[in-house]
Amino acid sequence: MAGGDPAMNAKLPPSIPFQPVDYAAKGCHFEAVIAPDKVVEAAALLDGAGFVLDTITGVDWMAEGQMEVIYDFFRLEEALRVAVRARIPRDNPEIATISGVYPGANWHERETHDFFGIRFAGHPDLTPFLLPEDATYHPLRKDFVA
Amino acid sequence: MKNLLHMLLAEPFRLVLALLVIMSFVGLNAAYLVWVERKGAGRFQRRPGPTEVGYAGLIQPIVDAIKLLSKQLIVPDGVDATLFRAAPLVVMVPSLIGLAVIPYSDKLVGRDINVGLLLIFALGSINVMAIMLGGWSSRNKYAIISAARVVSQNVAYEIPTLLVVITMIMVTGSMDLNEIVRQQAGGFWRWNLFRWDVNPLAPVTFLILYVCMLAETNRSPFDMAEAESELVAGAYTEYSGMGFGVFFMAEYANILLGCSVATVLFLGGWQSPVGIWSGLFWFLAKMYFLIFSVIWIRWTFPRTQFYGLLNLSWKILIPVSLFTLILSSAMLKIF
Amino acid sequence: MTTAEAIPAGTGRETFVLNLGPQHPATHGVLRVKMTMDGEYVARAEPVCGYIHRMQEKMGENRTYAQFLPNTSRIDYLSAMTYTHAFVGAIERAAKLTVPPRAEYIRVITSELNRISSHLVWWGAFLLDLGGFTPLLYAFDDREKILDLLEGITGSRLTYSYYRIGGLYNDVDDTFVKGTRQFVAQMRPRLKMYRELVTENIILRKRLIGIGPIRAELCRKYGATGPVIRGSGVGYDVRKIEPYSVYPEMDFIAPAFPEGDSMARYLVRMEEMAQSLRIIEQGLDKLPAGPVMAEKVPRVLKLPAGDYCYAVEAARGRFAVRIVSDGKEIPYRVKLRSPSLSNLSLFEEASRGMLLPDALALMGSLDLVIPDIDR
Amino acid sequence: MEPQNDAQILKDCSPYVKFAKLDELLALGRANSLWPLTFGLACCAIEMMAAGASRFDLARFGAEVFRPSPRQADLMIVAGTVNKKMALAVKTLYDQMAEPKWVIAMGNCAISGGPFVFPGQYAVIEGVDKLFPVDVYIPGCPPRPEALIEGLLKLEEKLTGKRRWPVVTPQ
Repeated sequence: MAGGDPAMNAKLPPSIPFQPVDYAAKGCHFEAVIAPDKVVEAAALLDGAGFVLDTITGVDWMAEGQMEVIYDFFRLEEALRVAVRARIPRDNPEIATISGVYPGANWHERETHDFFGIRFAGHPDLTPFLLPEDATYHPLRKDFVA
Repeated sequence: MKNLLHMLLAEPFRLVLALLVIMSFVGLNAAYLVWVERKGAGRFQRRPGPTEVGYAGLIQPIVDAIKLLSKQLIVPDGVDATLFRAAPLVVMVPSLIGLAVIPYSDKLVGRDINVGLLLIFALGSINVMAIMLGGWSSRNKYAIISAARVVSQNVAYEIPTLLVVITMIMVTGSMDLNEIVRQQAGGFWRWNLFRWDVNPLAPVTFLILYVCMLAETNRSPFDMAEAESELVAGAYTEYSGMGFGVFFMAEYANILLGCSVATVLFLGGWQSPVGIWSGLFWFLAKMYFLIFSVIWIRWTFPRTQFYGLLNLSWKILIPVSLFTLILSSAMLKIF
Repeated sequence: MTTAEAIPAGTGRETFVLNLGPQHPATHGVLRVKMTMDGEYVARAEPVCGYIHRMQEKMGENRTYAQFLPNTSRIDYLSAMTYTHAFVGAIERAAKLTVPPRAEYIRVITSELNRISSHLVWWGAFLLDLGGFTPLLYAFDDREKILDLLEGITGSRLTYSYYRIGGLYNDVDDTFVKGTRQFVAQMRPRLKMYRELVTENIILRKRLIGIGPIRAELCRKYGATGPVIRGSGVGYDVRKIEPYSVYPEMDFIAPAFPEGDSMARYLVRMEEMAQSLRIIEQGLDKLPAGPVMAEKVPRVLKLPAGDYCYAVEAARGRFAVRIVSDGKEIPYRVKLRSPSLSNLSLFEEASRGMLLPDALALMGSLDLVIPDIDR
Repeated sequence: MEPQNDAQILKDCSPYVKFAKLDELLALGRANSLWPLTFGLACCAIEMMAAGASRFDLARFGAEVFRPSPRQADLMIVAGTVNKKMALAVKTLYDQMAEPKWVIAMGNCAISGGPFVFPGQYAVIEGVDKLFPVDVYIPGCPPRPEALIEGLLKLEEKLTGKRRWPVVTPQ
């Protein structure tokens, strides 16, 4: 961790490699790129530091053959937004669920599974959330054709 | 011989006539109370209400009836067809019978019997049975919840109602409705509502009867049976066309009966409040005033919670009405 | 009396599934709730979403930024202004556009007008859930006045698309300013009347006080924001914590009530309407002259590659937009973080063991807009 | 004798045979008592509520009795987008309504899918008339409450053959 406002730095769990981001230009204070297997650990640390899970989303980087999962967090007491990113291979998109840490992640992960086909290992119920019950397609993949 | 002829011809004829008059009276009232309700609700809500169908929407109820009559009657698959069809037929019965013994004026009464009050309350719960039957036979979960609610609500509110009625029977010493009205002659201070001498809590007793009447007719704020935002249309969910129309009418017929009984028991029936020109007019005026207040309450208050409704009955209304019963019997014994 | 003990396993008590919705008067749209009922007690309520999924995020990926703008007012159609604000805010942030101060003030004024109209619809619909029909019509009556004002400047009653990238579609006129002042003057006594007529009604209080308590920790775990978390005593408001536009210059409070029950959420929204009136008044007082559109907004807008976020306080809570750009005219990914989704997600846990009407009162107090959940 | 079709026979008989006016009476009854289903899907539902509220007041035409149960409703106002997940439910609701029944497609989404149609779309039904017959289409996104009232008058006109108010053309 380098730079940024020291008061904000103190609020962040030190073991996650957060990098400061220009808030005025990006709308986010810190970002960290972590290995996919560290997601649950990071979520637990952020939960302990009093962060709220904003949302979970995916981005399909088809050209690079990767899927990115972005976890957004914010704090209730002051303006401090952090994003945690993890990249997983596109042909086998699987990442651990954080719904055990944040129960609110349940629906966000189901939605991300709907849209991108990212499997959240250990998720209690990955049935389609916004798509019809029998949907097998993942519309927000870049190679999706209706 | 003449007596026999009277018994065989005149009396049945009179009864049939009375029944016909009452049926048309109930029908007309149910239809036009809907109009009053819709128009009144409009006024309460700063809008005109029905205006286009006839002058001030006066033909609206007739048009609604035509439409309901011409709608398809659906008996859904899986319902208990006999009970499902029977329920709307049963629901109107108690109010029709009850209205036959109500004295509208000194002479204008369908059947002047000396146990009129008993008759009304003996048959009064049939309409609840009908709603329960309708709800139960519909094989619809909302309808079944509604049926269960109706029964427990009715059980809870029948008790204070009857306690009040027993109090009134003790006070008046009669179950003959016309006799009860006759006792209240001479001006509004002679009404049972103000009989302080035998029942110091008479206005409270009236209030209990009024609240129970609201609850037994499933009117807001006690409209648990047809709690629209919870149970879709409650017990009537599966009824279409006139099946629903009859339930709808029965609601108003029951309000009519309830308000009539309250008028007779407490507000002096057809007696004039000033002591002169007693007659039908006063009965109707008092009854329609009560009905208007029922409509007024519906468009003003939100619905109570179900346990709130039961608590009100078991914890407040029943003890209070029991207390008034004991109090007035003590007063009668002492004075 | 409000909660039943959890049903012990193997007691032989029978439960049944009650399917609430997708068409049910209490779900305010096409939400479906699969309720496992034990009599009238809710053993488990599982919301099923997606009945009005409209591909908003997919549409973001196949049209330009300006073309996606009308969609933003159709996500949460009751607070269309704030949603558009988040979207144009993210783009302005990325393209480094400076919005003229007059435009910012008008944005705040219209957003707050929109917030009041949204809360009015909630208020009416919530009372409808509780069986009171008349407040809905009073609320709509007042709402029509707001819609008249907004229609005068935007041309639309519901889906405004009034904010444009770099400013506004057009300037406000004197009629709007005068009309808004008049509205503020009218609305204050109306709020007082609502308080006296409805909030202090004994039946309403009995139905709301102590019903559906939600702890602040539960809100945090589920990401619930807006009036829901403020009704649990946490004064989190994006306008205060992460200020945007000209909100820092406004004097207002983010009302918070610590009880956490349905009544607290009710009171938060009622108080918010009063606060919004204050903001509108200040905005009108401070309204500067000048243009309403930034100079040099590029015709063909291309954002530099990267991620851009913008969060606003919509009527239902925190709404955030995340735009992922790869430097083309068309965004690579548009993520819409809707408040209703997070607010509803705690319903399953919060409603356990409640009576059906209480559970519906709780659901009403969350103020859901279903297309906002399904997007 | 040459064969005649039914219409011809009716025409020949018409001076001598008068048909009862029952149909007209029923049509009048139905047209003036259109009870809509409480069924809102999206944005248009808010305008539908606004049409029922004080300023516009559907009650004037006897159409404010919003019935939550499809069995008691005469009119389904499809107010909003129907997507593939919802389509079956909408169809079921239509089937549950008692005959005679009518449908108003309110708003562009219900007419054609509206703004949510694009090449490669995967969710919305492009018009509810793909599911069941529609009587009146009201365009707009969302249509104004006045438009809904106009649609209702159009439906009445369809039922009775007479228009209640003359059409006002904008100046």
